[in-house]
Amino acid sequence: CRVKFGWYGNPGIGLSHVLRRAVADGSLTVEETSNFGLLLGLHAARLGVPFLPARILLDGDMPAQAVGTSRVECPFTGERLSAVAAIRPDVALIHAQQADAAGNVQLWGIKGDTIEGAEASRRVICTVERIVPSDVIAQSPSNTVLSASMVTAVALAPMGAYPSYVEGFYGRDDAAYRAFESLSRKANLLADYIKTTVHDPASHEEFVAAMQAGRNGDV
Amino acid sequence: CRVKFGWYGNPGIGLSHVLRRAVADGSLTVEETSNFGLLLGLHAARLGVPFLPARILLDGDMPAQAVGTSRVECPFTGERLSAVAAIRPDVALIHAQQADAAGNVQLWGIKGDTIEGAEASRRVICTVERIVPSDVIAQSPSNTVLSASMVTAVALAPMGAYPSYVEGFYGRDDAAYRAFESLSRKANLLADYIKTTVHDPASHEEFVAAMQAGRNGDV
Amino acid sequence: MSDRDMDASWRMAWLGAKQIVPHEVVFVGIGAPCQAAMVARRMGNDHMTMIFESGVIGANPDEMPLSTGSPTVAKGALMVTDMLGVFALLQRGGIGLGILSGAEVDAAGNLNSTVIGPYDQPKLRLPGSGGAHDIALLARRVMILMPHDPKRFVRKVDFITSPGHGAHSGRAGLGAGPAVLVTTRAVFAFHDARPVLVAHFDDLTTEEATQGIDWDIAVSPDLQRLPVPDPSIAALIKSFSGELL
Amino acid sequence: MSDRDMDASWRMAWLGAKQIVPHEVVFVGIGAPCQAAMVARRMGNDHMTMIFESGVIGANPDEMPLSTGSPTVAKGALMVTDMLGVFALLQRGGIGLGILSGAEVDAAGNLNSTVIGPYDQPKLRLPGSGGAHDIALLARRVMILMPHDPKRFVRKVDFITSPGHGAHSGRAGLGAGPAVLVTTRAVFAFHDARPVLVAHFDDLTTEEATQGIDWDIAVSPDLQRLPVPDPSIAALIKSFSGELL
Repeated sequence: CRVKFGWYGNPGIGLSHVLRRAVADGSLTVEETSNFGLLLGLHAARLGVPFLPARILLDGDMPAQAVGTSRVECPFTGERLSAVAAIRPDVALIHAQQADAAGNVQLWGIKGDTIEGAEASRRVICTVERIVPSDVIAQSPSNTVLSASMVTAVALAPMGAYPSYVEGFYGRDDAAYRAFESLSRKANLLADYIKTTVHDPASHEEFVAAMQAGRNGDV
Repeated sequence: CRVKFGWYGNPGIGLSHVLRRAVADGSLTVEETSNFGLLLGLHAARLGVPFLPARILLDGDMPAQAVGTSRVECPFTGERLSAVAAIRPDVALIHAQQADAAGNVQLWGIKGDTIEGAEASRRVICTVERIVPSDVIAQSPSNTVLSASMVTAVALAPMGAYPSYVEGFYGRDDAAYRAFESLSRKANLLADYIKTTVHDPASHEEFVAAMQAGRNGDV
Repeated sequence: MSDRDMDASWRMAWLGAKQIVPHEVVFVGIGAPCQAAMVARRMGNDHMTMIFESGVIGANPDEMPLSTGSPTVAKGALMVTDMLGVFALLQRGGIGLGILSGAEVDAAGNLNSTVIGPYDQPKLRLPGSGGAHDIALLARRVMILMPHDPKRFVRKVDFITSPGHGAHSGRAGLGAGPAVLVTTRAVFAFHDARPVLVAHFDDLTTEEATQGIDWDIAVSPDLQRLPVPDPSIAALIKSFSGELL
Repeated sequence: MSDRDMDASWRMAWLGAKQIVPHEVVFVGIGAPCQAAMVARRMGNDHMTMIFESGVIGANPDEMPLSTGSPTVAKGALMVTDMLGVFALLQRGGIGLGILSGAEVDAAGNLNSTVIGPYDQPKLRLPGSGGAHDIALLARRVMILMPHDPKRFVRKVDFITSPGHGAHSGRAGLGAGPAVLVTTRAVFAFHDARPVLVAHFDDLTTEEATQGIDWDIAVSPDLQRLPVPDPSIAALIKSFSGELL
């Protein structure tokens, strides 16, 4: 198993115990990069080119570990730059506020690199808080971030970002992230949590309820 | 005098008589590119790199005339690509709906390459339909396209996009563009028009009024 | 019938509209390309995606815009992004069809919209590529619209702005080039990089369909004679076409 | 005074906040960097621009966010763009100050946030660079925040995630690297790529200010002894700092 990331942890809380164990037992190979390196790889794929030049990933110990990074000389200035290879995922999984049945997706608020990642990918699967008619989409076309031709499938999944948040729908459940810090410390505790929250629930609603219960230590 | 453009004409109406005359009499040197070529040059400057790779400007007669285009080989795939040099204008002149006094600029509706061009430039001068308090800006931060640190100066200039339009403020005066087709056919007619609309008016308001009169042939 | 009637622009728009397949993602320019796409929408191709370079995706203008950024382009559109969003989609192969025109076309589908005469001493400076060069190379297929005006159908264009067959090297990542050329009279498909007359209106002869065009044009054995649409169609097209008839 | 009191995080936030100049454009990370920037805002630096990598520019969070994308980061912000907008600004030199931390720091200002131990056989895998590598290279100047925990001040970091002086080649287009290192006890300026003690709180001795740190540290002839701020300042900082004291 192989994973490429700029940062892998529990935001604002600490390192990922899952990553820590997987690296220690050799079950996971990491492709090192930085957040901007990852973003530029996705941006290259979004732009339809095999690489982009950059000023990062040439210094310190990152270059030696950064798979998909090479060098290129600027044909105009002669500057030495890094070349960041395009990252073209097979599929992007994203969550948004709303979409129409055709797959025009609307997302607002903090977007980070969601669109960069989606447009870089061969297929996009998008879950949404609600499905709306197309004329609702046309009322605020600047909120549309992916048009139907870019989206493979849309699925209704209310609370689908939980324990993260969706602007205008629900807040971020910081306590759930804190609870995950404890319950992910031991592999057996985590396995129990995954069984209870992911495998046991018979429906999306039960899944969300189990997630919400889990953060209170009710698992 | 030197000009670089992807397209230079009267949109939907025809060629530019000004460009036609200036090329014929040798007073203007054109740096040929395409709309995407121009955009990529600005995007390179916005990203802070001296060039970007692309799949255009390698075929037909454009490459021979496209100043600031070279070639680069992808260090990963070996693909032959064009290299589009960064375009870093000394100054960008843009118009938007509103800004606060600090220079946080809000623009909505069709944006084209306005932001790409502004962020590529060393300085940005922005005219706006209205100045608003900063807390109005903070009420819709997704409409902010340039933050104060990117903007050199903001100036109040209602009707500042005329004869083009500003979404939510006024429409596009297509008739003015049609009138310009006739009045720009002859250099002396155009000189009269520029005197009346640009040089004679004593204020911005008189300038706008003269422009509006000009499109009716009242000049 | 006068040449003027045979070469009314609504006829080219109608022929062009029929070449757009359902659900196709179409990069549209101002003028004839926009007109053809608008006709397609009104002929039942409800699910095509009309894209303007200003950043508008899923447009459905109610009148012919003068500019890709005109207010009517955004009105009723499903998505308004920026120019980079649209050209990124184009370069990564997400545009099915690009519709182009130009001042001159040759038999390989090369288009000139840059200069008439030598580049350095032009007889006439034209507005330049715009997005045409980019679309010609990067759209998965290209449709050329050119009114039946024989002096625009040349042996060799003065400047290859938008490469057709032969001028583009078929590198990976590029589209297939011109698939079809539509005039006010006829439809030509490109087979082996050469134009083949595949259809013309049935109110003119096969000779009239190519009259005055100084190309070697093959005629398809399956040549179609297309009925001129009902006058109500012409009226509909004219109703939103402004000055373009 | 106990080490615990001397090394309360609000002390580092207060010292860090004083390093931010008026109108400075500051790239802020989660935790101590964000805390210092928030203190600066509340100490009268109203016109600094706080930027989070999630795409928020001109932020003014009312509590310490856990994530750069937390709702409080957007609340009251002047601009919400995307991650590319922020990193583009960074790479074109538009960020005046980047504030960084890490698991280990050496005397050249190299930071490690990748692994403890050898890369291929780590004792502990850390979360990795995030934006730290990028900020270290591209911000015009860098401030490092590191609590006074001597085992984190090493001779040689196990992995240079964020290059300091020496490890980065000073190419055109890069920033000037670490300008200042702030702990819970003291402020070090980098002169000729080496840390110089320039200030410490006046409730501890100069020896205590660097106690246990196994570096060759010069002491500035203009060493400042900074008064510990009024307890109300500590209370203010604690009021928005959540679990970070």
